[in-house]
Amino acid sequence: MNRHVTELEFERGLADIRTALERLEKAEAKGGPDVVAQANKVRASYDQALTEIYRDLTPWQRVLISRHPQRPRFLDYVATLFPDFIELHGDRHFGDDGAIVGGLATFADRSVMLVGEQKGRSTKENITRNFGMPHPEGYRKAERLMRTAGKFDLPIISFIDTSGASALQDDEARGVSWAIAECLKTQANLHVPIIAVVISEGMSGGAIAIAMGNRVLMLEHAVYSVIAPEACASQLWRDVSAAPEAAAAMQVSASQLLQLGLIDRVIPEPIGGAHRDPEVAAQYVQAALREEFSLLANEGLDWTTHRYEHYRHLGRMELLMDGSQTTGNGRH
Amino acid sequence: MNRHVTELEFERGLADIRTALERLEKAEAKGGPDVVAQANKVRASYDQALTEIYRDLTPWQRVLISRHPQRPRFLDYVATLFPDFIELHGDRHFGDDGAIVGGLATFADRSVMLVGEQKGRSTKENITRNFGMPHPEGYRKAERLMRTAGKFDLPIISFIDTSGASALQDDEARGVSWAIAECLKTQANLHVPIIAVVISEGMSGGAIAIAMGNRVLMLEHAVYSVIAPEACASQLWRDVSAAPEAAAAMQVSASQLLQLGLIDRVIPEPIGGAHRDPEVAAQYVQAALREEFSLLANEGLDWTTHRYEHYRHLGRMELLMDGSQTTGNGRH
Amino acid sequence: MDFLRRARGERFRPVEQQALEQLPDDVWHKCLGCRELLYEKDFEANLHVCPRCGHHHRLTVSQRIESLADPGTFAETDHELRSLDPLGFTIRDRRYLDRLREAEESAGVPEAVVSGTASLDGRPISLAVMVMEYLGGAVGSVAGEKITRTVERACDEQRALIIVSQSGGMRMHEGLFSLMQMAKSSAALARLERAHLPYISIIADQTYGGATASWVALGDIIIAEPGARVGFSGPRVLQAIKIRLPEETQKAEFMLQHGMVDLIIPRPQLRATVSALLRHLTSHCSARKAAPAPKRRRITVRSTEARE
Amino acid sequence: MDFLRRARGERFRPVEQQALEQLPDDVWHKCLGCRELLYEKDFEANLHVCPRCGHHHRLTVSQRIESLADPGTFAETDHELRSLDPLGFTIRDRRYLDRLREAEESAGVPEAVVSGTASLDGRPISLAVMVMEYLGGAVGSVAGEKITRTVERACDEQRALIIVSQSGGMRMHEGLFSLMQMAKSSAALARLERAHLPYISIIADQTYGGATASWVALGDIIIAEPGARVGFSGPRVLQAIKIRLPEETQKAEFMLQHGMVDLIIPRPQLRATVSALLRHLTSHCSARKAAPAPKRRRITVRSTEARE
Ligand SMILES: [Zn+2]
Ligand SMILES: [Zn+2]
Repeated sequence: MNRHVTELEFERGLADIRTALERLEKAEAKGGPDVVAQANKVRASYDQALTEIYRDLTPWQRVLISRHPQRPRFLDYVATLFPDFIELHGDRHFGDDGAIVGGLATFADRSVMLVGEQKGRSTKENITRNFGMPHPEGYRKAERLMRTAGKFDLPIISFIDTSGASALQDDEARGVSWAIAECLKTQANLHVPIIAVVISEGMSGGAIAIAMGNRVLMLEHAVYSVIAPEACASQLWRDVSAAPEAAAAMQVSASQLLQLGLIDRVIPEPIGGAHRDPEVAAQYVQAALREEFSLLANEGLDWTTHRYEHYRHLGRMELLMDGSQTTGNGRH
Repeated sequence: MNRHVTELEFERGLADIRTALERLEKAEAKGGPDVVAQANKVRASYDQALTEIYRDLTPWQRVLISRHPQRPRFLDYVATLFPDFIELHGDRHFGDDGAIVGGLATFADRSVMLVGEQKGRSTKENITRNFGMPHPEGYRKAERLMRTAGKFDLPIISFIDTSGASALQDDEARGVSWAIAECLKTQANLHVPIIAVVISEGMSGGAIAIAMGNRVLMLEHAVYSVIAPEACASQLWRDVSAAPEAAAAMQVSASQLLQLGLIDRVIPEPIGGAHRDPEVAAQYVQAALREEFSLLANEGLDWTTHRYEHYRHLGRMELLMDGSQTTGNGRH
Repeated sequence: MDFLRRARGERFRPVEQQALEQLPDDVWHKCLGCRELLYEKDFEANLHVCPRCGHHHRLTVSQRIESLADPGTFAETDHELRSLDPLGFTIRDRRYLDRLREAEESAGVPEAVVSGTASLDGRPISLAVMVMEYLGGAVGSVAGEKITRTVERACDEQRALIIVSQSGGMRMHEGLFSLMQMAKSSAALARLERAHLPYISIIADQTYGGATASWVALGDIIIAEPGARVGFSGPRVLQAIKIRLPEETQKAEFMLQHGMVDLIIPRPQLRATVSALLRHLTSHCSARKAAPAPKRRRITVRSTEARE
Repeated sequence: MDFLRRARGERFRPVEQQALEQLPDDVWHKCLGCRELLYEKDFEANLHVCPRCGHHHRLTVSQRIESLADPGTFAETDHELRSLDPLGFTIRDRRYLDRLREAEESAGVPEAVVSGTASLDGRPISLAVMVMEYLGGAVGSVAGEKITRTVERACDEQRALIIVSQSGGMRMHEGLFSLMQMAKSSAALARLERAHLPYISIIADQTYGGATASWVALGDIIIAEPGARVGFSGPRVLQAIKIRLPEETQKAEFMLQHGMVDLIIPRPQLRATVSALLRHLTSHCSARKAAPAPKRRRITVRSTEARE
């Protein structure tokens, strides 16, 4: 576990223990059994503190974790889980967006098409990746690669990590809404299975655009939301500082969304979050994907129909009967 | 017939007769039977001279006619033949190219999709239309509309009039070659019939891009060529002024191409060319299209296969047998 | 009828009720485009388009339906669907369910989508019209469900689909349920596409967010009304993320120029255009009905002799 | 072997002949990129890529085939096809047929395309390689026919398609017959697409015109070699129409940046990449072979309880 990550506001309590531990660990190598014992004790209390902090996170705290600068990105998972990944570039129309990466790889002895949203880490990379906010050509690249996957009968795994699609003038001019809509329609039409994994931030149309999976997975501390909590707060609370309330009200965390039937599986994270142990996080993702794969591979499903039914039933509503209200749902 | 058109170099002999006739015609209204008789005589000799000039045009002269500034454009034919035309704009990706126009109309009691290359006439319109040189988004608009036609079982009529696709840096950046290739593939895949009409200039890849008809028609003085004669001359003759020779050598005229089996029908033009009587030219085009339509409408063809076989057999070659050459062709 | 207040989306009541309350001082209306005073009867007759400057004022949902459907043919569907509050959403003790009740009262309709079947010049259509007056046309479970059912009804009953959109975006009060309506409706439209049935998407003023990025953009033909504001992020979202777009960006004319929209049609010509488009896009149906499609066979029209 | 002259496209002879004529002073070659003197054996071993600056020099067609096909598996097809002179084309009394004879002599092959079948790491492929040395890779009836047959052979024999392109454009001497090769080959590629067979399009240096605007652009995966010049109008056409494009425009790297090309792969890694891509794109075939596809049935994996 890497304890040298940027600590978030709500992890403030860790700093003292960590500092003490760092001092002890320096002494540990040449110190006697006393020092080792004490170091072990402090280590245990660090782990304890971390476990307690992460036992009961608020949705807003998860929003902050999902945006943690050291949180593993799509390409970090690719490096670990898909070592033979061949990146394929371009939308064949306009450009090669850095905020969406895609290509071919092998997983569980099967060829798969990967598509994922990619944030940067350095300033330079953030510019290349547009801070993980895809341009229209990114969605068009994703759509093209998904169609290629459909043509060659390859399952698709998509990784979602975006604060939203890019929404500047050029994006409007190149039809960001159109690109997202086409992406959705293409996924709806595909006869291959799609597994979507929300790995960190899944915000708004920019997230659902590539997340129309037959199975939708989320990392434990990832968030998935109709809109960024800040934007929700600013509109409904008329106060951007109400973002934590907005995050709570919109139920953006994985466990809540599983409860609501909006996602299919929560992938656990190591204690202290994926960014404290990216290796273990990748193993958990791998294990979950393997399970999903054995599920998918064994079924001779009509994935198009399966996907239709999957999304067809999302929504909660009631039917008004004879003037009196009867609780029901929207299925027919 | 409109005698007040710009006369081309090889029509120089007409000017004197026309001037004389103009003077007589002014007098004709209030003049006696003598004046009328003389005017009739001069009119006849004008028609005679024109007929003689147009009886035996060289390929290069036809190139000049095909580029005549007053020659009817795609939208002139639309105005006459398709009065209920509804233009549909845009490629849904980047822009709405003025050099390619498309939309729905009725012809011979059937709904059809029209797609055509459009040159301008005024300087302003020429800028909007990029002098009839389509950008990638023009071909992508054409392709989109053709796919729409395929989806809704509508025959396609395409009108070709271009000196070539636009080939500047931005066109390369947006993949002009890719756009043309996709256009070709889409036409190959369509199950609806396509009639292509080369109305004036059909130059190079920019022309064939929308001309992959089950039937290919050409106006009598239109030209259709693998490359503009000037570019051919400059490359093969190393002398741009050899363009007339290049035009002759490449056999760019309608009658030659019919003879070679490269087009299916020549549509006659009024004496002196379509630009001297656009109304009559439009009637001829209408008559030809009506005939094609009755041909197409009565057949329950597999148009995709028909188109495949149509283009599959284009090309002349021989098979070398046992070291000796036997004239043959490329079919198999 | 207080037209001005209604046009600003502050208040809306069904036409019948308005007629009862009409007062003499309401017969003139000030155009929102050119500030000209317009005589109400002319204004109504011109479908709320200013005859002077062409400004397109908002139509009520019933006026919109009347402007498209053949008289007396509109049969509303799914009127009985009502939103729930799946998240128990409250803003400073203000409950979403209360907000819904207020919205219904002020808009005069119980949802942001009114849907039904009708005919247009005799052709069967499945029609959905969005209602800006109901929570700013924000899309939640019910709006998404009604759009989806409208698409499915087109599939199942071989109708052409028409959706008139105007929407502020997704309804945040229903969280991810709202976002999923994009996927749900797009999946239905993919089915419609596979059935080769036509869909004409009509953009009225102020169409943003999830609606734009799903059903609005997926029309076979996309028509916008002149001057209609249309885009991805609505103005309030842009404000929240501190982005200012140039004035002209999110406009029908900008979208036409950039290839996203097929046509901009003034409202008085809208019905005729839609009718003509439907005639074209359904012409193969009548052709098929008229004569059963002959079996496909491979023949070569042209002589192979001529070819080589 | 006179490598430098050959690299400039002035002269080309089959490898065997070259070997015979190899003289001691030919063992060093000057790199066209960095002017470094390279030892020929290293240069050959590195597939004509400069180990110092990475400049990709032209490969002969046999080297190209050897670099992709499994040893001994290449079987040439349609070698017997020869151009005719359908237009009786002469340039100042110089006949096209004479030009063809010269081209064959200097290029060592009788057309601008060499085609055949082979395997690549055991997977069956249908392969076409263009030959710049033959009339600058200009496409006429025979080149188009050979490309088309290569595509059809892929369809008919369930092979993956690989085309290595380099071409100055369409062959003007055959007039519209040449232009029609774009339509012919695209139609064949449309058939391949409908058969769901993979096509990998490889762009070598100098690929222009009709080739680019048909088969080059229609690959499922498009790979370019580093620094390869690729574009619509070739330099001589641009010169004729008096257009000067910025240096960087018609380059593989520019095309990658603008989304047209999937990958730029240095030649030494090209074979392995193509092989891996083919493994992925044909994996469904082996999956299908391994187990007969079960009948599709509608089931819902997830519990409907969890959903509402
Ligand atoms: Zn006004
Ligand atoms: Zn070098």
